[in-house]
Amino acid sequence: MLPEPLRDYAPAVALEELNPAMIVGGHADRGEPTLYLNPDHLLEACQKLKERFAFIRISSVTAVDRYPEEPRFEVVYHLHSLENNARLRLKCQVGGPAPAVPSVTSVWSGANWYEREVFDMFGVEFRDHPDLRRILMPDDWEGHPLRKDYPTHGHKYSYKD
Amino acid sequence: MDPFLFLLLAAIAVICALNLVVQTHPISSALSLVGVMGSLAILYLLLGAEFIAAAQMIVYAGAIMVLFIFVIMLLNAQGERLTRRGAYVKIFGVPLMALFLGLVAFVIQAALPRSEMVHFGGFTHGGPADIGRSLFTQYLLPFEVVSVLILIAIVGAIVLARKEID
Amino acid sequence: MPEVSPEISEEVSTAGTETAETRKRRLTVNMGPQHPSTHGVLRVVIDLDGEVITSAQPDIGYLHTGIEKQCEAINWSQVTTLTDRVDYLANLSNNLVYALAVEKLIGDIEIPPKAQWMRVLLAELQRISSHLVWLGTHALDLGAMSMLFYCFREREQVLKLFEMFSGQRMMTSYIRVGGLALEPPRGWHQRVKNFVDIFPSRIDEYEALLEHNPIWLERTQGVGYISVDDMLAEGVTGPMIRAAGLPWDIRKNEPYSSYDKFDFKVATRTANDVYARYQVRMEEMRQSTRIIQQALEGMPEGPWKADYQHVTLPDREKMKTQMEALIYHFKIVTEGFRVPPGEVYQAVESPRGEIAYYVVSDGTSKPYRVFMRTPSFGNVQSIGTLLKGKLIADSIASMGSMDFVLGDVDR
Amino acid sequence: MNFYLLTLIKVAVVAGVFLTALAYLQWIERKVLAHIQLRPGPYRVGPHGLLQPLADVIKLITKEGFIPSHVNRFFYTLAPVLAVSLALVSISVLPFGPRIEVFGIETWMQLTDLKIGVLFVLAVSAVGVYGVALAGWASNNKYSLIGGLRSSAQMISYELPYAVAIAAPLLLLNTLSFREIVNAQSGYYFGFLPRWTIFQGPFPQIISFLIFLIAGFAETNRIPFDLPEAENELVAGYHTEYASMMFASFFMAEYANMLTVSLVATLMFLGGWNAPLPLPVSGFIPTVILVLVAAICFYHGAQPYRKWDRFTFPAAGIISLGLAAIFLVPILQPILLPLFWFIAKAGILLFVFIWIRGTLPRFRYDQLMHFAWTFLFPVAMLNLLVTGLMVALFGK
Amino acid sequence: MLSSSGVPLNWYLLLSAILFCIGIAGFLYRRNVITVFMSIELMLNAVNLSFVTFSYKFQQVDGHIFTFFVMVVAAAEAAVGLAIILTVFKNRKTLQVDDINSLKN
Repeated sequence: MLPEPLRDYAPAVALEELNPAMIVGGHADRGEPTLYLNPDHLLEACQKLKERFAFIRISSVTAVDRYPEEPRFEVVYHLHSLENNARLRLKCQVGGPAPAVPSVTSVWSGANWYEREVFDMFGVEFRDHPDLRRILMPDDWEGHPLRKDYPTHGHKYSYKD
Repeated sequence: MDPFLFLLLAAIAVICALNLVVQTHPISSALSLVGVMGSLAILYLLLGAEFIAAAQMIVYAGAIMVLFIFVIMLLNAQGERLTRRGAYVKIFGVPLMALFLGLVAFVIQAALPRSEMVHFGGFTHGGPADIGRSLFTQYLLPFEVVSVLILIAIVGAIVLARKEID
Repeated sequence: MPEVSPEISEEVSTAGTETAETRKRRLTVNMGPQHPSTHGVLRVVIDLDGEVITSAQPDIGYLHTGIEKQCEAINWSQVTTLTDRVDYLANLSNNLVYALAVEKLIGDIEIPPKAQWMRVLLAELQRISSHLVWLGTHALDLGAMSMLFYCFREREQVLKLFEMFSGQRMMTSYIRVGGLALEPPRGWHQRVKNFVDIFPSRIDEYEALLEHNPIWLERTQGVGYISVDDMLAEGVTGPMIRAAGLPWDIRKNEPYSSYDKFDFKVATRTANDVYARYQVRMEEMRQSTRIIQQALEGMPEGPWKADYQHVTLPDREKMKTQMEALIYHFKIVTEGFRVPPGEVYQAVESPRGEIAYYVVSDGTSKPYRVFMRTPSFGNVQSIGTLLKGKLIADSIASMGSMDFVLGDVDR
Repeated sequence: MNFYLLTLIKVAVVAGVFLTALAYLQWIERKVLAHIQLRPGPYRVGPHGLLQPLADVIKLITKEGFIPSHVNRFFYTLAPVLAVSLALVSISVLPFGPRIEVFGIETWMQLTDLKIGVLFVLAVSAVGVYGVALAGWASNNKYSLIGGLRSSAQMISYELPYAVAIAAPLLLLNTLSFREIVNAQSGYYFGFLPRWTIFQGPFPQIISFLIFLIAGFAETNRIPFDLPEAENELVAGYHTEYASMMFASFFMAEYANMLTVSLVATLMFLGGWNAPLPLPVSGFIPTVILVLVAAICFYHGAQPYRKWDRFTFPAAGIISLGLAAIFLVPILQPILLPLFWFIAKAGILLFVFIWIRGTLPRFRYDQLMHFAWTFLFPVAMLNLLVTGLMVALFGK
Repeated sequence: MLSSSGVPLNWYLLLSAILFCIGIAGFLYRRNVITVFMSIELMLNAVNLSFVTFSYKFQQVDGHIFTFFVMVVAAAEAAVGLAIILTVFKNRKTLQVDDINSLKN
């Protein structure tokens, strides 16, 4: 069931028609439409949005850690349509000991590095990602720095040979 | 002055030539050969062959040997390993070589009058003008044939090198 | 540019399946992280087949400073100084996008027109200075070393302007949430006017030096092609994409900070090569000059920061005379202001492309999450596609035409 | 006077002047480049940085001569020696002026005149590749090796147009001795146009002059042909691994080559020490120029921009006034005038070298080779053929 | 024999013979194909010296001409020979003459 502010928003309506289980929530806070998607239907929804509503660019992929709530991670996608000059935010909530969402690199190849960064910083797995490894931190780094339970200061690290 | 200069250059030439054979790394050998060529160029000058001396430096030392060094660097050639055949040459070859050298020396000594001396300036027709005159009159046909040969060599070299590029 | 010791490793691939016919010289060249032409600590692993690049794999993270993590530990107002450090050649654009994002979160804050005009002016000055650095170093990469000095001559003037109003040449932190940090000093506008008066003739000078030079044309024209679709897919933004003929400029498409009140053209070219990117940047510098002129002429009178006592610091006079103002000053300085909960995504056009901050607030005086979508990150991601199938000798010109800043990539 | 003693004195004078000129050439290059790039250049050591070369030499000599452990020691040390000695040796056949008489001794302003002087210069420049190639190879470093390989290929390629460009004027002049080359260019057409090879009939050699200069840039590895040491691609090319005096040797070799190319171009194409105008007029030109220089110096001295300008500029002005006076002394004129014209012409060519470095970008490697083989060499050959034809048809 | 201003003609010929023998020795003894090639060049040089010496003796320029032709042939030979060496090295990855003993693999 679509939340109130998104009743007239065409992409949301279209996705809802496609599959009622796809959208689990949403809002249009400060004029920015946001859809909460079910991770299982993420790829399907992305494909639809890209084809039907010309969201040909993925501007960024990032995540927010809602620790200690559960599910704790929100993976955030910012889509951009040059044709309609519109932006759209998608969110997937994941949690558990091994959080994972499907990778959208098959839809937008530019999501590659952003998903690597989220993996590096938050430890969220992206299924079917072509090259999922750390991007900013060293390969043998332990922990995921942008998690809320990771200390801002005082982390000790020694380089391995 | 002349004998001193000759002996010095001859010594350099022989030492460089020996070094060419003894050194294991091709770059060392190539530079020794350049040394031989340089000293020979000066000996040519003593014999009055000015043009040949310059050509020796420009063509031999400046082009052919640079090509050698270029190839050695390109292939990153390392020092070689000697095989058994090399040892044979060492055992039997050296005495035989000495024999051959002695024979040639004997023939030279016997065939030429010993008193004939080379003086610097004793032959003054080795300048570019004289060479050019001979080359374009008496030796015109060989000259043209040689230019065709060079053309063939260029084409051949390009064909051979092409093969590995494609 | 410091010359540092080379890091190059080379290995002939020894794949066993190759036959004598198909065996070719295959090299893996490791360019960087310390190489004079990668402009920072970027490492690119290049596989070569002869002279042709078969694959290029950029490796980043050598300049990772954890700015996003640090933002979560400090006040909303303190973050401004960190944004300077993200893209140190376009710090005012970063200040601007952060300020805009937080103002959008606060919602009912009204930025006075003078502050908006000043923001536009500063962002355009910043664009000029950033493009000048690019032009100088790019020309230096191709061997024209005098260009560097000519470009830095003008950049020096811009930096002097920055120093004049903020006391800092590069890390200005001048655009704050709610307006500006200070009022520009007396005579500053005159200095800016002097600069924009002479600057177009200087652009002509650069063009005269480069565009009539056959070597420059030969090294840039037809070099570094990458298709528009690839660029859009890989997340390339900014002058690169405009040089391919797509007139996408956030200043026009999603106007912010009263850009819609200015008259300027979006520079585009269609050749989609290094030369077109150069032309686009030159044209952008001209347009920026136009914008600055308009901003100077139409500079509105009025306050230079919002009258919003919960966020902006009160005037010195008020603080000394009014108890209430003193309390707000004390609260903002010690504890920081609070921002209503919510999330926004704000994009602006930086000299390098789309720079966007995604800011999440949980209602406290510290940001819950600040995500920086930096243009260089997307641009550098496309290096693999850009270099593939090109000559190794062109890689420096191609990568240079991207104008990436490694601080912007790694954050 | 004893031939050997005289030669020794000449060698000492030439070596001293040449090496000092090399050091100051570097100072001039830095100054000119700096002024092109809107900076003052060397300024601290001595007035206007005039003692900077001395400071550089002291610094480079006292610096530790560091030899990396992974190099081939023998060739690593041999390469700079080879480079610098081969670069310096061609000066021995170049004349600087006509036959002069000093204290009753008649001599030429030249160390020795070879009948095949031009060939000698060509031979030395052909062998000059070894220094660079060996340095690149012996450093045992990929960047150096690529630099060495590039430079060998580049120098061999540009050797051809270089030699062919020299050959064309030789057809007009019909000699290989530099003395006779200059003598054959003396005199004037219509009383004012000098008979330099770039103007000489039946076929003026302007094209080969330009080809010679371009190939000369490539032979000396200077921008736009400085691929062997392209610092933005190969760090520093073949001298990446060198330090202190060995590093400086390569620079000395580069400047010596530059000087040699300029001198040869002056001798072959610009009439050597022959004045551009007939005598009564040209005799006063140096004086006029020097007086102008002195006037400029006094003007700047009167309006000092910096503290010391009040003293340095007038001092320089007085020196140039003195020189202007010396140029008017009739006994000295036969010595000084040729020398002045020779240095002036070579100096202009050197300035062009530096000027180009300050302005042009660098070629890409394939473009550079393409340029040599598909443009420079055919044009040089065509020029040679046309010259030969013209000489055969309209020659003396 | 040592006069103050001349060198016996024989010495030049002897030097030529010595260099030639060293060239033969190198040709037989060395196993690197490039060095073998260089030994051939050394022999050619030795012969050139003889030509020039005889040219002096007979006061004719013909020996020089012959030397000139030898140089030209050597240049052609070097170009083709080095191209062959390059090709061989690409295919066999060796420069040892002993390993290059078959026409086909």
